Amino acid sequence: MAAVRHVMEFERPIVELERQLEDLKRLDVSAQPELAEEIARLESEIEMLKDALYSALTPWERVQVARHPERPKTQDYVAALFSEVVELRGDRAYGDDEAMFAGFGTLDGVRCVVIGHRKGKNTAENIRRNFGSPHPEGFRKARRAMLLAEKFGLPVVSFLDTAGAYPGIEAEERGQAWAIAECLETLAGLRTPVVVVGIGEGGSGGALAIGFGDRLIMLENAYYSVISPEMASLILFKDPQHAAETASALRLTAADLVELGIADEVVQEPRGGAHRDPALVLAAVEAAVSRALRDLLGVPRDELVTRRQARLAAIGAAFVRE
Amino acid sequence: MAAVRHVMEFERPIVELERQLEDLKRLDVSAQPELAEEIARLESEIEMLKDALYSALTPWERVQVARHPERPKTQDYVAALFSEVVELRGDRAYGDDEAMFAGFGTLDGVRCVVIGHRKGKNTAENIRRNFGSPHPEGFRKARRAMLLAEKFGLPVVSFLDTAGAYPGIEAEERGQAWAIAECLETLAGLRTPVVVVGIGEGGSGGALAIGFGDRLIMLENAYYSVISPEMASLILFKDPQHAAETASALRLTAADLVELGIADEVVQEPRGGAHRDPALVLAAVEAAVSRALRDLLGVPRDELVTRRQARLAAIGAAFVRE
Amino acid sequence: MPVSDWFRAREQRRYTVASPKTASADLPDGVWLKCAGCKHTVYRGDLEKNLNVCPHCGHHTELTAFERLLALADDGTFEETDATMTSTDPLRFTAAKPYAETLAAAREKTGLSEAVVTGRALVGGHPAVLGAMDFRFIGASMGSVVGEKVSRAFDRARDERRAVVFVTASGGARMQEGMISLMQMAKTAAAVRRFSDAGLPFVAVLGNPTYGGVTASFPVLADVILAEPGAMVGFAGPKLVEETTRQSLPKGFQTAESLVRHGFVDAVVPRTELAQTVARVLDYLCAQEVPEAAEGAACPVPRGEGS
Amino acid sequence: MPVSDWFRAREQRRYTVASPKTASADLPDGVWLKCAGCKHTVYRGDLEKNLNVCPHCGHHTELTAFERLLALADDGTFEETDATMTSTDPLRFTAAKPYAETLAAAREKTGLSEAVVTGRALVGGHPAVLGAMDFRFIGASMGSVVGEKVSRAFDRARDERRAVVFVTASGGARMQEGMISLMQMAKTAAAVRRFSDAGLPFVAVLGNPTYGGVTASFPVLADVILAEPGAMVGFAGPKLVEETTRQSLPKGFQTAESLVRHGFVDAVVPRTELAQTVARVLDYLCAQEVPEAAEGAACPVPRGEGS
Ligand SMILES: [Zn+2]
Ligand SMILES: [Zn+2]
Repeated sequence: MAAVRHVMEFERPIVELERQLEDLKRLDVSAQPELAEEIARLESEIEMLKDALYSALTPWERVQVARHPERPKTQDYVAALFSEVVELRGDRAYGDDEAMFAGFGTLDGVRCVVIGHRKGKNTAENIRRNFGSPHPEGFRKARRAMLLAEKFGLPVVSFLDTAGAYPGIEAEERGQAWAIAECLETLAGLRTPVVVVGIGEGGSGGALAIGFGDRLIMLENAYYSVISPEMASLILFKDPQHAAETASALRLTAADLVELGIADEVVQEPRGGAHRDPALVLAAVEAAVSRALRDLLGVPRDELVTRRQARLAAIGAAFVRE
Repeated sequence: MAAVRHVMEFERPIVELERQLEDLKRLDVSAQPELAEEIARLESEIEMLKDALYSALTPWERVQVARHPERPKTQDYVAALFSEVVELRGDRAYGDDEAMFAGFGTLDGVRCVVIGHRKGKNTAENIRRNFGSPHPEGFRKARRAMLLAEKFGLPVVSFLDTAGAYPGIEAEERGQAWAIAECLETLAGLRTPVVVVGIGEGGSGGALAIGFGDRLIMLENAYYSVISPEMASLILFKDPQHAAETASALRLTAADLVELGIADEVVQEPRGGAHRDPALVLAAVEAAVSRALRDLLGVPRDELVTRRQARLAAIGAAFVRE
Repeated sequence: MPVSDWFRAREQRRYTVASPKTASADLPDGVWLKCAGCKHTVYRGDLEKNLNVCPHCGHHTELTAFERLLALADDGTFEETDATMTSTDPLRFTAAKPYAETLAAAREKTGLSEAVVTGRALVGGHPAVLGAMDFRFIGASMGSVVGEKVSRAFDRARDERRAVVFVTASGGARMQEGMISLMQMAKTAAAVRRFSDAGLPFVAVLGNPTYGGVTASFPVLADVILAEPGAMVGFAGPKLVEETTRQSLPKGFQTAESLVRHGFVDAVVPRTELAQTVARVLDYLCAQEVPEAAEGAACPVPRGEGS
Repeated sequence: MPVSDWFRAREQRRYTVASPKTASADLPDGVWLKCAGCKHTVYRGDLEKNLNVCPHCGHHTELTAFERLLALADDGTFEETDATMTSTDPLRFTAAKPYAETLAAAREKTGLSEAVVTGRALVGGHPAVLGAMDFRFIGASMGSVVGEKVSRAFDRARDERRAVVFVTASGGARMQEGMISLMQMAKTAAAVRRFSDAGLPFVAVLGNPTYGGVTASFPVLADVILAEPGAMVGFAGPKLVEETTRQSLPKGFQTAESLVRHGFVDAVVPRTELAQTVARVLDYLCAQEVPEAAEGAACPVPRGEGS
């Protein structure tokens, strides 16, 4: 298990108990025999509390886990799942957006095009990668990679992890909405398999631009939402403090998405979140993606697109009344 | 005939004689009977000189005529030849380049997509239009218009009048070479007729980007060249003063282009250049374009592209020895 | 009789005239209104006759979806489709206020079943599917019904080989339907893709305001994009941009006029010239001057109408 | 034996090894050279073994076309095509200096017939058509011969279903062939279009320098664009840009590294890793993992080789 530095709000009670436990352990047990019992009791309580807490995370708590800074990032998945990686850069029009990864990689012997939002692992990297929020050129780079995949018959594997497309002045001026829409149109008709993995944040249109296809695999604590819980709270309650409530209302968890017919599969995370045992999660995701790819590589291209479009057409159709 | 303000270098001797003629006419003829004779003689000399000068313009003189500021511009052709014009703007990625026109227009009942370099008619307009030298977004706008033409089965009419693609810092940084190459690739396979009219300057890659197709109609004094005569002089002679010589050597006139198998047709200009009688030239170009369109609209799309590519493939092929 | 006239005559016989159920429902009762652009007092009748464009300063005031559609369609040719479609509240959303109540209030206020109105019409004689969004209906946000109606509109146009003309005005995706709403962006973009692959023409008109998941899905995929004067159009709203970047916004930021300069909109067209401009654009996009189009020819005689 | 090995063995039997006729012809006779990048004195043999990359600072010195091709091709697989093609001086160009003399001098100096060398080879086991330009030959400018050889290279690759790998280095179009040269831009772009429409892969390597009509035609249409470290690449030359704009050029202007940042190049690859990187890229572009490709499958067994 990796040592975890960042503590989430809802973990504070546990951390407090763990601190007390450390204090107790520092005392002289031989002088106070009842102390050993106290320590054992506290240890067991902590375990029970952890089980209780982590086994029933609320949607808002899951959002926090999804945003945990030590959570495995797209670059971790690329490095762990793929060999022979070649990065592709640039949109051939304006720039290379480091908030978006694009490249080739080989997973279990299958050559793929890989795309994904790319957050940093520290402040310097986050600044360079704009905290994983792409500008239009990021989406245009992803679109270029999708078209290469189609042209050369390679499946696409996409990793979602963004708070959203960047809401900046220049991003708007260079056509954020246009860049996203063009990705959607391209994905909708792309004649090659597309496997999407929600690994962390799935923030609105910026996630969706590379976030649908023939399979949607969600990590247990990844979220995918039309709007951030905070923003929804601000709009609905004129107050950002109701995020926990809106997080529940928005139905943004992996389990919700399966129930709504949007996601296909949930990859379980270790207790406490993916950052507690990245290797385990990386292996589980690799297995899931590999299965999905092998399923999809057998489907004729036209059939693939027909199915993908039918699946999209069905979303929401069950909830209208004429 | 329109009143012409701008005098070209090689016209100076005529202008000097005309000034002398005016002086003579201001004298009292009744006092000096031989004066009338002198005036008549000078008038006839001027006419002969004009005939001689304008009927045998050197290539370098034609380049100056092609650049004459009062020469009809793309916007004059659009206004005169086309009805029901709708301008299309923007490259859908970065900007709208006013050095490039794109739009719909109807010529003799044929609905077309129209593109063309757009110089200004005065300094203010020239600054806005960057003197007709496009940035990458200009070429990308033209390419968008070409693709619309193909999608909706409209022929393309293109007007060439540029000193060249703009050699600026930002133009380079936004991929001038890439934007031009993408136009070339698009035009090479465009499944709709493309009629190109050289109306003034045809400066290198910036002209070529919208400058080849199924017909190339050249105005008599329009030029089309791989490099400007001045730049060629600078490179070959380390001195810009040999432009007249390089203009001849480069074989850049309308007549040269026909001889080299690159242009199909030359539209004659009135004595002195198109600016001396724009209406005449506009009508002649309209007739030529209309004929070309009606010829080409009968050719099946595949055949059109095959012929265009064969024509390109032949250029230069006759001049290689294996 | 030219084909277009024949069409017009034929369609006029067949189509019922949909009346604007709710025109001006939002306007105050007073006969005189104050223009938000120039503060002039304007006679309400004059404003309405001028498509809610101020005769003094040209300011474009909101129009209802029906007002927009009837202004675009050739007289008497508009026939609504999917008129009664409503949402069943897929998430049982109750945060702050139950979504069911929000929906009921919007229906009550507007007389509409949802935020978009679609239908068949002729536009300048061209068979088209028309759509318009109504900002009064929960900010014309896109949920399952808007997504479904937009998708059906494009599929119907494809089946009947009609052009599509769509007027937008929306705050974005409808929060209260969560991920169902977000996915409508992909669903409508997929519908445009199917439509566009069939070689048919799509003209979008961006009205004020158009934002978020609506901008970033179907309208900007149009072949020709027009916008109304002064319309605010973008992905992220200006307030969010200002708060995120802590920069003051440039003059004209996200206005239709600046979108033309930035290369994303073909023309800003005053509402009073819109029908004519759209018709003229369709004249080109439906012309097919190059005959050997085999597949993908736009706007021939629509199939399935002879029945 | 995997198919790629079988290919390698087969092609090795069949192809003759073209020797670098003129390697190092330009280098001074001295055994020691001074690096233009770091001013270190470098042993000529060391430099050549390292593909003219300075072992001290990594500075990339010019390579001849043959040196480039042999560094990219699998050992012993390169077979030159169109080796003897020369220009007949279409314009009878004599300004400043007769073009015929310029050509003769270039041939003499380089031992090449023209500024580009093309041929068949295997690259990482993949059947390919390779091309490389030789800057020593009139600045590797593109006239009728370069245009014809480039076009034939793409057409040959299309006919034989091979990948294309092209290394550029050029000052642009060849002035002395006037409009014939300019039109080679369109001609080569058309060849790429035909090739690309067949679904085959094209990898370009932009060497130092690549400018003008060469940059703006075939190489930048590649599926994947690599560049050599420090390579200067652009449309207009830096001097012209400086003179036209009267601005000082930004640091790194038009370098391969800045082209990556500006979105036009996928990667800057040191020459010593180039063959491996190109081979790896071709592994992907020739993979066709999705089987139902019917048309457009890349790099299957080449046709017409069994004869
Ligand atoms: Zn007003
Ligand atoms: Zn060195």
